[in-house]
Amino acid sequence: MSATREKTTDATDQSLTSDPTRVVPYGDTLNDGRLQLSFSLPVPPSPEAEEAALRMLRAMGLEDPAIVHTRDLLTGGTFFVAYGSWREGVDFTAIKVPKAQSVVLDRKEIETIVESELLGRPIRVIGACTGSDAHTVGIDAILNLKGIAGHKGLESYRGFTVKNLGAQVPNEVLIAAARELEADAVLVSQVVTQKNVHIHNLTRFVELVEAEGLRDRFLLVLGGPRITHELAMEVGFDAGFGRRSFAGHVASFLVQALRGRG
Amino acid sequence: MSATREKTTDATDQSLTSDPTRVVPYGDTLNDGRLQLSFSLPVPPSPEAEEAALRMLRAMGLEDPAIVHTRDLLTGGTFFVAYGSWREGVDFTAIKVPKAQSVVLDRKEIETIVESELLGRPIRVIGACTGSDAHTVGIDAILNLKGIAGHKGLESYRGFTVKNLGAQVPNEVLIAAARELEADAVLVSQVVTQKNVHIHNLTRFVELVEAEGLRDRFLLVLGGPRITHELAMEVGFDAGFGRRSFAGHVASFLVQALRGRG
Amino acid sequence: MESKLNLDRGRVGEARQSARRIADAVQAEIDEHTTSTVERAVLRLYGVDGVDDNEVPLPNRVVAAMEQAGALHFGAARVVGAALVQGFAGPQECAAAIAAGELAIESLLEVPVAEALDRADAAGGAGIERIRARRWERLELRRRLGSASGAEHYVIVATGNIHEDVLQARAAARQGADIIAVIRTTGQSLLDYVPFGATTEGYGGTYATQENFRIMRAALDEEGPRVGRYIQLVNYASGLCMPEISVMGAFERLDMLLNDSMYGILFRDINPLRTMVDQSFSRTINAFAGAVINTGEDNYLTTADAVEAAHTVLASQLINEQLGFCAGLREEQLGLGHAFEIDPEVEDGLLLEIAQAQLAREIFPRHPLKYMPPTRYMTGDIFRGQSQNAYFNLVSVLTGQRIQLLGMITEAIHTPHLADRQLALDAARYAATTARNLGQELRFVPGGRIQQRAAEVLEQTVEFLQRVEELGLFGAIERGMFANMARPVRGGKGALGVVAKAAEYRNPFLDRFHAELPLALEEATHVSHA
Amino acid sequence: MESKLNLDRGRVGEARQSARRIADAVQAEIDEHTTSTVERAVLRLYGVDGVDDNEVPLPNRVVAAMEQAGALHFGAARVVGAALVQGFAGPQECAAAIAAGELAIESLLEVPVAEALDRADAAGGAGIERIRARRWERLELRRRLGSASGAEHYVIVATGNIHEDVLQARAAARQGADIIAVIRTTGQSLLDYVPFGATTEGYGGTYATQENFRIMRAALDEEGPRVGRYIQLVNYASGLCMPEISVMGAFERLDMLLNDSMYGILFRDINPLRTMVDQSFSRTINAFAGAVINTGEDNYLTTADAVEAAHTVLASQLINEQLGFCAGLREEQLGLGHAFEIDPEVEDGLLLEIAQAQLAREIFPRHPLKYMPPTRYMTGDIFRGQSQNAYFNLVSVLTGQRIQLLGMITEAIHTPHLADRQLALDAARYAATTARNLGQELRFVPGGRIQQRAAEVLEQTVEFLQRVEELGLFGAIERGMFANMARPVRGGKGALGVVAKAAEYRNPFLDRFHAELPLALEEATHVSHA
Ligand code: B12
Ligand code: B12
Ligand SMILES: Cc1ncc(COP(=O)(O)O)c(C=O)c1O
Ligand SMILES: Cc1ncc(COP(=O)(O)O)c(C=O)c1O
Repeated sequence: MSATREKTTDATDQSLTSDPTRVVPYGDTLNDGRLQLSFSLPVPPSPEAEEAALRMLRAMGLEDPAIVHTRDLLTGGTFFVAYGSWREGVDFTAIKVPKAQSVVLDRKEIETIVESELLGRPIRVIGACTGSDAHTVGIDAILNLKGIAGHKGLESYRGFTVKNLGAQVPNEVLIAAARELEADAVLVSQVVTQKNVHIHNLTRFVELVEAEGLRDRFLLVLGGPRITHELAMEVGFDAGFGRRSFAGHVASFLVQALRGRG
Repeated sequence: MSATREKTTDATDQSLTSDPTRVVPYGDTLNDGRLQLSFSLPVPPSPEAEEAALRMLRAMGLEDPAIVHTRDLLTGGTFFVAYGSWREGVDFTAIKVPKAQSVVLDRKEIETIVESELLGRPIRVIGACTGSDAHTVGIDAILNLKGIAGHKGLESYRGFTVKNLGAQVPNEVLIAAARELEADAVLVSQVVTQKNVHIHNLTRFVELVEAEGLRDRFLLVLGGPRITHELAMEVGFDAGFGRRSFAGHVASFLVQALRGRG
Repeated sequence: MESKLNLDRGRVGEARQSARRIADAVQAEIDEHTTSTVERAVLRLYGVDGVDDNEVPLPNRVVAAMEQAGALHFGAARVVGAALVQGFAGPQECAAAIAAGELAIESLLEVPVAEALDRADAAGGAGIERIRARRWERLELRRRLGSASGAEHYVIVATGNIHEDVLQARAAARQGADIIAVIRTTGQSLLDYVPFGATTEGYGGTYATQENFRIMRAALDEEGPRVGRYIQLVNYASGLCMPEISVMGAFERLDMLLNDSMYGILFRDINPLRTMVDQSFSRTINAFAGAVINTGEDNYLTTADAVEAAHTVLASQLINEQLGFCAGLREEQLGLGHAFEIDPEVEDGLLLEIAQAQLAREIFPRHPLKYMPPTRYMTGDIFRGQSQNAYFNLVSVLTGQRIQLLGMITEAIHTPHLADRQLALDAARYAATTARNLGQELRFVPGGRIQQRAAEVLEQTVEFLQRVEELGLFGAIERGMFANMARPVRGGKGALGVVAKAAEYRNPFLDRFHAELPLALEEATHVSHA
Repeated sequence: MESKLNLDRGRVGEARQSARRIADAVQAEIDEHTTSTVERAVLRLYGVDGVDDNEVPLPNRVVAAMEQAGALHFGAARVVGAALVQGFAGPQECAAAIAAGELAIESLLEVPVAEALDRADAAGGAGIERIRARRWERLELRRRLGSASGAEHYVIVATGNIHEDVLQARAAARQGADIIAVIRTTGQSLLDYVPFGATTEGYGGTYATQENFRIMRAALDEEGPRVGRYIQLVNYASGLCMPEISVMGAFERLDMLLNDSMYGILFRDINPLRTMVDQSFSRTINAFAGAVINTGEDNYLTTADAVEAAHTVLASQLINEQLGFCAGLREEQLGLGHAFEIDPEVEDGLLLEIAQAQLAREIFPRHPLKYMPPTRYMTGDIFRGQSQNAYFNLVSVLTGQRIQLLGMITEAIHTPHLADRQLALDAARYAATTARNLGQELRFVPGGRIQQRAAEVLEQTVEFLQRVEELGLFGAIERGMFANMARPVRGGKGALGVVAKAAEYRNPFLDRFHAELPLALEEATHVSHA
C-alpha cells in the first residue's frame, strides 16, 4: 500500500549533555547554555542602563542576552533580571578536585582505624569559633554529641577526645588550649566572612601557630558555610569543610591524615 | 586640652559608582561588582560538578565566585545558585542607544503634528499578531481604545485610523489588508519566541513585503515583550518596542518618522 | 463537606438549573449534526491510521473523499461497513484504497444501508475493547502504584521536541510531579488534521501526535514504578480535531485532556456549532476512556479582569459541567478550570482569590477542580513571581483544589526550564507540608468580606446565566458575553466541516459509549479527595 | 481586641504575676548595684565626650580612675559635682583633667558629699533637657511627616562603613522602609567602651558610635520629607555598654534600641548581675527618651527548636515586660521579640507559626511586637527563601504584628545587598496589600489545632515561669533554662565592673527620669495600631 507509510521512533533515554568535554548549562534544550542573572548597576534606569547591562553580559561571554526585568532602586541604581547563554563549555573530563579526604568512611571504619592503626590512644581534638565570630551552631554540630540532621558529632565517636571552646575565642586562647591538651587536631569555625574578616583572622591564626613552632604538631581543620577546601589550603590549613559537612567527614579526614603522618 | 580631640565628618551624598567609565554591579560596597546567577549543569551533583560551575564562572570573568546552593535535579543535572564579582567595567560614557524615536511626545504634540505638519489626512495604521501567535493582549493594548495601564490606545488619538486584525494572522493576509487600506504603518506583534519562531516569521514577512515591492510604502513597526529595537532593525523593521511600551511611544515614532519622510 | 461560605443553596440550584437548560438546548442542536473531525475520529476508532506521501493522514483522505461525494452526513461508519461488506480486509485497507483512488465513495453508498451499518457496528468492537483495555490498565496501575493524596501537582513540558520533552518529563516525575502535560505547538489547534509520527520541531510546545503520546506514555510508565506513583499524562483535545485527539488519547492511555466546550470558539475563532458538536463526541470518548477533562475558564481571565469577570468563570463552569453530563462524563471526571489571576496590586486581592477558590470548591464538591496559577500578572521579576506562586499554592491547599497547575517564576519569560519546574515543585510541596491542615482550621467571619464576595459572585452568576438562557448559548457568545469575545454563530474556522446528519446516519461508537456510561465511581480514574 | 485563640485569661494572668515576682526579685538586686558602664553613662549624660590619644573615651578614663581609687560605688555624679564645687567649668573639663592626670579622684572625695551631690543634681539639667528636646522633636516630626499605618517595615544596613550605610539607608527609605537598623560590627558588644567618631571598618556591621548615630540620623531626617514619612533609626543597646549607648541614642534621637534584659548573658556570656543592672538603667534612659526597645527572644530559636522552645519565648517576653515596667517603660514602648523560625519541613508548621504569633498579639495587645523573619532555616536557595518570607509576611499581616523585620532571600549568604532590601520591601508591601484585611476575616476553629497549640504553649509557659520563680531568674539562667545556655551567676565578662552602691550613692538621672515617667501615651513614640 504505497499510499501509507508507518513512522515510529523510540524514546531513547537521552542525557542532558552531548559532550562531556564541553559542558554548558542546560535550560530546556540540549546545549542552550541558558542561565539566569540578577544584579544592580549604579546608574538610573534608562535605555542606556539596559545597554550597559547588555554589554556587561556580552563581556561575560553570554550570547543572546535578554533583560527581562528592571527596577528603579531609587537611589541612582537599577536592578536587573537577565538571561543569557554561555556556550564556551567546561571540559568536565579534565576536572580533578582536590578533596579534603580521599574517602568518606563510615563510623565503623573510622573507629577501627583509630583502634587498630593509630596512636594507641584517643585522637585529641579541640575546636572553637574564633575571633569576633559568635556563630557556634556550626562547630557545635561537628563536635557536640547532638550533631545535626541525624549526624552525631565527633564526641559520639569512639576513640576521640573532644573539647569545644565555643564562641568568640581569641586565636591566642585557642592555641594555648590546644598546646595544653596536646591536641592532634585544631578545628576552627568561621561563619562571618564580610569584608574577608575570616581571612584576616585565619591568616593571623596560622602565623601565630607557626611563630610558636607548632605547625607540625597539629592538623589544622577549617569549616564554615562559606569555606571551601581550596580556601582552607590557601590560608595554610590542612583541610576545609563547607556547607553540609558532618562529623563523619571530619573524622574520615583526620584518621586518614594521621595515618598518613604515620 | 591635649588629652581630647574631636572627630567629626559629614554624611556626603555619595554615589553608587566611583567611575562612570568603569561601571560594575553594586552589591553592598562600592565597586564590589557582585551579581547573582542560577543555572543547571548537565552533570550530577558532586565536588567535580561544583568545580565545573566555578570554572564556568571564572571563564565568565567573575572573581570570588561562590556556590551558595546546589540541588540535585534527579536526572543527571544539578541546579546551582551562585554569586560572583564582575569588575571589568562598562564604559557608560561611551553608550549611545539608537532609539526608535528621538523624543517621546505627549498626546497634544502628536496630534498637533498630525494636523499641521503631516499628510493632511489621518495616519492609517494596521496591526496584527501574526503567524501562529495568538497573543492579542499586547497589540490590543497598543491599538484599541482601551489601551493599558491608563495609557489609551492609538485609536484614541485624533488623526489616526486604526485597524486591528487580531490573532494568528498569516503574513499574506496582513500585507493584503495593509495594501487595501493603503496603510502608512504596519504593526506586528510577536510574543512567542521559543526556538526563534518569531525571527523566522518576521523574516518571512519582510521578504514578502519586499517581494511585493511595498517596502517603501509602509513603516514597519514591531512589538512584543521580548522585542528590542535592535532586533527589529535586524529583521528589517523600522522600529521595535518591548516591555512597557504604550501607544504614545508608537505614535511619537510614527509622526516623527513620517515627518522625516516628508 | 461543611460550607464555609454559607452559600445560598437555593441560588446555587437555580444557577445549575439554568445551565442545565442552556446545555440541553445546545445538545439538541449537537444531536442533529456531525463534523469532519467527528467522522475522522470514527475512522480512527476503527483503527484507520497513517499518512500518505504528502503527510496527509488517511482519516483526512477518507473524509475528504466523502465530502467530495457529498456523503459526510451519512457518517464514516457506513463507508467502512460497506467496504467490509464488499470484502475489504479491514477499515485500514478500505481507507488506503480510498486514498489511493482505488475505491470510490459512491460505489460504497450502493451497499444496502442496513447491511453496511450492521457490519459497521460489529467492526467497532476492536476499537472499543482497545480503549477498555487501556482504562483497566490505568485502574490497575493506579491501584498498584498509588497517587497523590492531596492536590496533584501538574507541570508542563514544552520544548517542541518530543525526545527532549521525555527527558524533562522524566525529570519532572522524579522531582515530584504527579501530572505532566505536553503543551502543544502554537497553531496546532487550527490544523484541520492531526500530524503523524514523532516530532521534534514545535514552537512553544510539541505537536500532539499519537506517536508522541505513545512515546511519552511509555516513558512515564517507566518512571512510575521508580518514583512510586502513577504519573498522569495530559494533552489537548481542543481546536479543530477535538474528537480525534480524544481517540488518540484513549488509545495511548492519556489520563487527562484539556477539553473545553467553548475554548475553541472564544480563543481560536472556531465555528461555534462545529465546536459544540466536536466537544460533545470528544467528551463522550473521554468519558468512556476514563479520562478526566480540564476546562479552560482560566483563559477568560487572561483577557477579562479577574475581579470583574469572576462570575463568567463560574457561569462557564456550570455550563461546562452540564454539557459534560450530556456527553456522559461524571463529576469525578470534570476538572473545571479556574485561576488565581487577580492583580497583585489589588487591595485584599488574596481575600477575593480565597472566596473564588472556595466558591468553586463548594459548588463543585466532587469535581477535581483544575486550579491555574498566576500567569497574567507574572512579570520578569522572578522574585515577585515566587511570592505570587507562594500565595497561589497556599490558597490551593487552603481550599482543597485537586489539580494544581504549578506556577513558574519564569512565566513571563520562556516556556519552563528544567530548573524552573524543580523550583515550582519544591515550592508547592513546601506549601502542602507547612499548611497541610490549614483549611480545616480556618473559618470565615459570617457576612465578612470573603463570604460577601462569594455571595456576590454567585448572585451575578445567576443573573448572567439567566441572560445566557434567554439568548441561548450561541446568542450569548455572539454578543461577547464570555471573555469579551464576540463570535458570530455562522463565523469562525471549520464551519464548512459541519453537516446535518442524514436520517440514516449512524455513529456506532457514540451509541456504544453512551450505553456503557456512566462509569462506576471506582472506574472514573480520579477520585476527588476534596 | 476580640480573642481568636479563646485563651484562658486566668492562666495569662498567672503567668504575668509570676513574671512580675521574678522581675521584682531581680529589681531588688539591681537597686543595690551600679556598674562601670552605668557610671560612664552618667558622665555622658553630663556631656562628657571625646577620646584621648589612644582612642580611649574620656568616660572610660574617668571611671578607670574611680575604680583605681576604689570609688566607683559612690557614683560618677559625686565626682562631677565635687569638681564643679572645686571650680571646674563643667563636667567635660573635669573629665579631661582627670584623664590628663591633673585631677585626682581622692581629692574630689574630700568635697563634702551633700554639697557635691547638690551640684551634681543641678548640673544634670542640661543633659535631661537635651533628651527632652529630642523627644519633642521626634513627636513633632512624626506628627508632621506621618508614619506607617499597618506594620512598620524594618530593614538593616550592615556594610561596616557608615557612609556606605547612609547611602543604603537612604535607598531603603525611598524603597519603602519605615525603620532602618544599623547593624553593629561583630565583637562590639564585648568592647567595654564605645568607640568614637565616624567609622568605616566594621565586619558584618558598623560600629555604634555617637557620631555614626548623628550622621545616620541627619541623613534619615533628610529622607523623611522626601518620602513623606518619618524614618525611624535603630541601634543596639546590648553588650557591655548598654546604658552608654542608650544615652547616645537619646542624644541623637534614635527611635528604637535593641535592649534585652538577658541577651548579653545568654548570647555574649556577660556577667548576669552586670547585665541586669545595665539593662535597668539603659531602659530607664530609653523610657525617658521616648524610644521603643526591642527584645531578643527571637535569638532563642537560633539555637533551640522553635516548636519545642516556644514557651521559653513567651516566658522571656513576660519577664522582659515586667523588667521593662520596673525600668519605667510603658507597654507602647515594649517591642517584644519573637520569630518565624519553624523548620519549613515541619508538617503544619504554618499553623504553629500562626498560633504563636497570634498568642503574642493577644497576650501583649498594646505592645509593638517585633516579629523576626526566618533566618535559621534560610539556605542558599534564594527561591525557597522568597517563599519562606512570603509566608512570614502573610502571618505578620494576619496577626497584626507591628515591627516587621523583613526577611532577605540572601539571609544565609551575606549581609543584605542593595537589591535584596528592595526585593524584601516589595514582597512585604505585596503581602500588606493583598492580605490587608485577611486577619479580620479569619477565625480559628474552636478547639482546633491552632487554638490547641496556643493553649499548650501558654500552659507550658505558666509552668516554666513557676520553675523560674522558684529558682530565681539567676538560678534559672544558671541551669540553662533559656536558649539552652547555662550561665553561672558569678561568671561572664564584665563581672569586675559591678559594685554594690555606697549608702550615699546618687544617680541624679535615674531619679529624675523615674520621677517624670511614665510618658504620656501620646509621648510614647510608637502608638501600637494592633
Ligand atoms: C543563627 C545565626 C546567628 C545567631 C548565632 C547563635 C549561635 N550561638 O551560633 C545570632 C543571632 C547570635 C547571630 C548573630 C549575628 N550574626 Co548571624 N546568623 C545566624 C544564621 C541565621 C544561622 C547560622 C547557623 O546557625 N547555621 C546552621 C549551622 C549548622 O550551619 P553552619 O554554621 O554553616 O555549619 C555547618 C557547616 O558550615 C560546617 N561547619 C561550620 N563550622 C565548622 C567548623 C569545622 C571545623 C568544620 C569541619 C565544619 C564546620 O558544618 C556545619 C554543619 O553542617 C545565619 C544565616 C543562615 N541562615 O545561615 C546568620 C549569619 C551567619 N549571621 C550573620 C551576621 C552578620 C551576624 C551578626 C554579625 C550580625 C550583627 N552584626 O549583629 C551577629 C553577630 C554575631 C557575631 N559576633 O558573630 C551573617 C554573616 C554574613 C557573612 N557571610 O559575613 C549571616 C549569614 C546572616 C546575614 N545574611 O547577614 N547570628
Ligand atoms: C495571556 C497569555 C496567553 C493567552 C492569550 C490570550 C490572548 N488573547 O492574547 C492564552 C491563554 C490564549 C495563551 C496561550 C498560549 N501561550 Co501564552 N501567555 C499569556 C501570558 C500569561 C500573558 C501575555 C499577555 O497578555 N501580556 C500582557 C501584554 C499587555 O503584554 P505584552 O504582550 O508584552 O505587550 C506589551 C509589549 O510587549 C508591547 N507590545 C506587544 N505587542 C506589540 C506590538 C506592537 C506593534 C508594539 C508597538 C508593541 C507591542 O506593548 C504591550 C503593552 O505594553 C504570557 C505570560 C506572561 N505573563 O507574560 C504567556 C506566554 C506569552 N504564552 C506562552 C505560550 C508558549 C503560549 C502557548 C503557545 C502555550 C501552548 N502551547 O498552549 C499558547 C498558545 C498561544 C498561541 N498560539 O500563540 C509563552 C511564550 C514563551 C515564549 N517566549 O516563547 C508565555 C511567555 C508563557 C510561558 N512562560 O510559557 N497565552
Ligand atoms: C481548554 C484549552 N484548550 C487548549 C488550550 C491550548 O491552546 P491551543 O489551542 O493553542 O492549543 C488551552 C490553553 O490554555 C486550554 O485552556
Ligand atoms: C537584643 C539583641 N541585642 C544585640 C544583638 C546584636 O548582637 P551583638 O551583641 O553581636 O551586637 C541582637 C542580635 O540579634 C539582639 O537580638
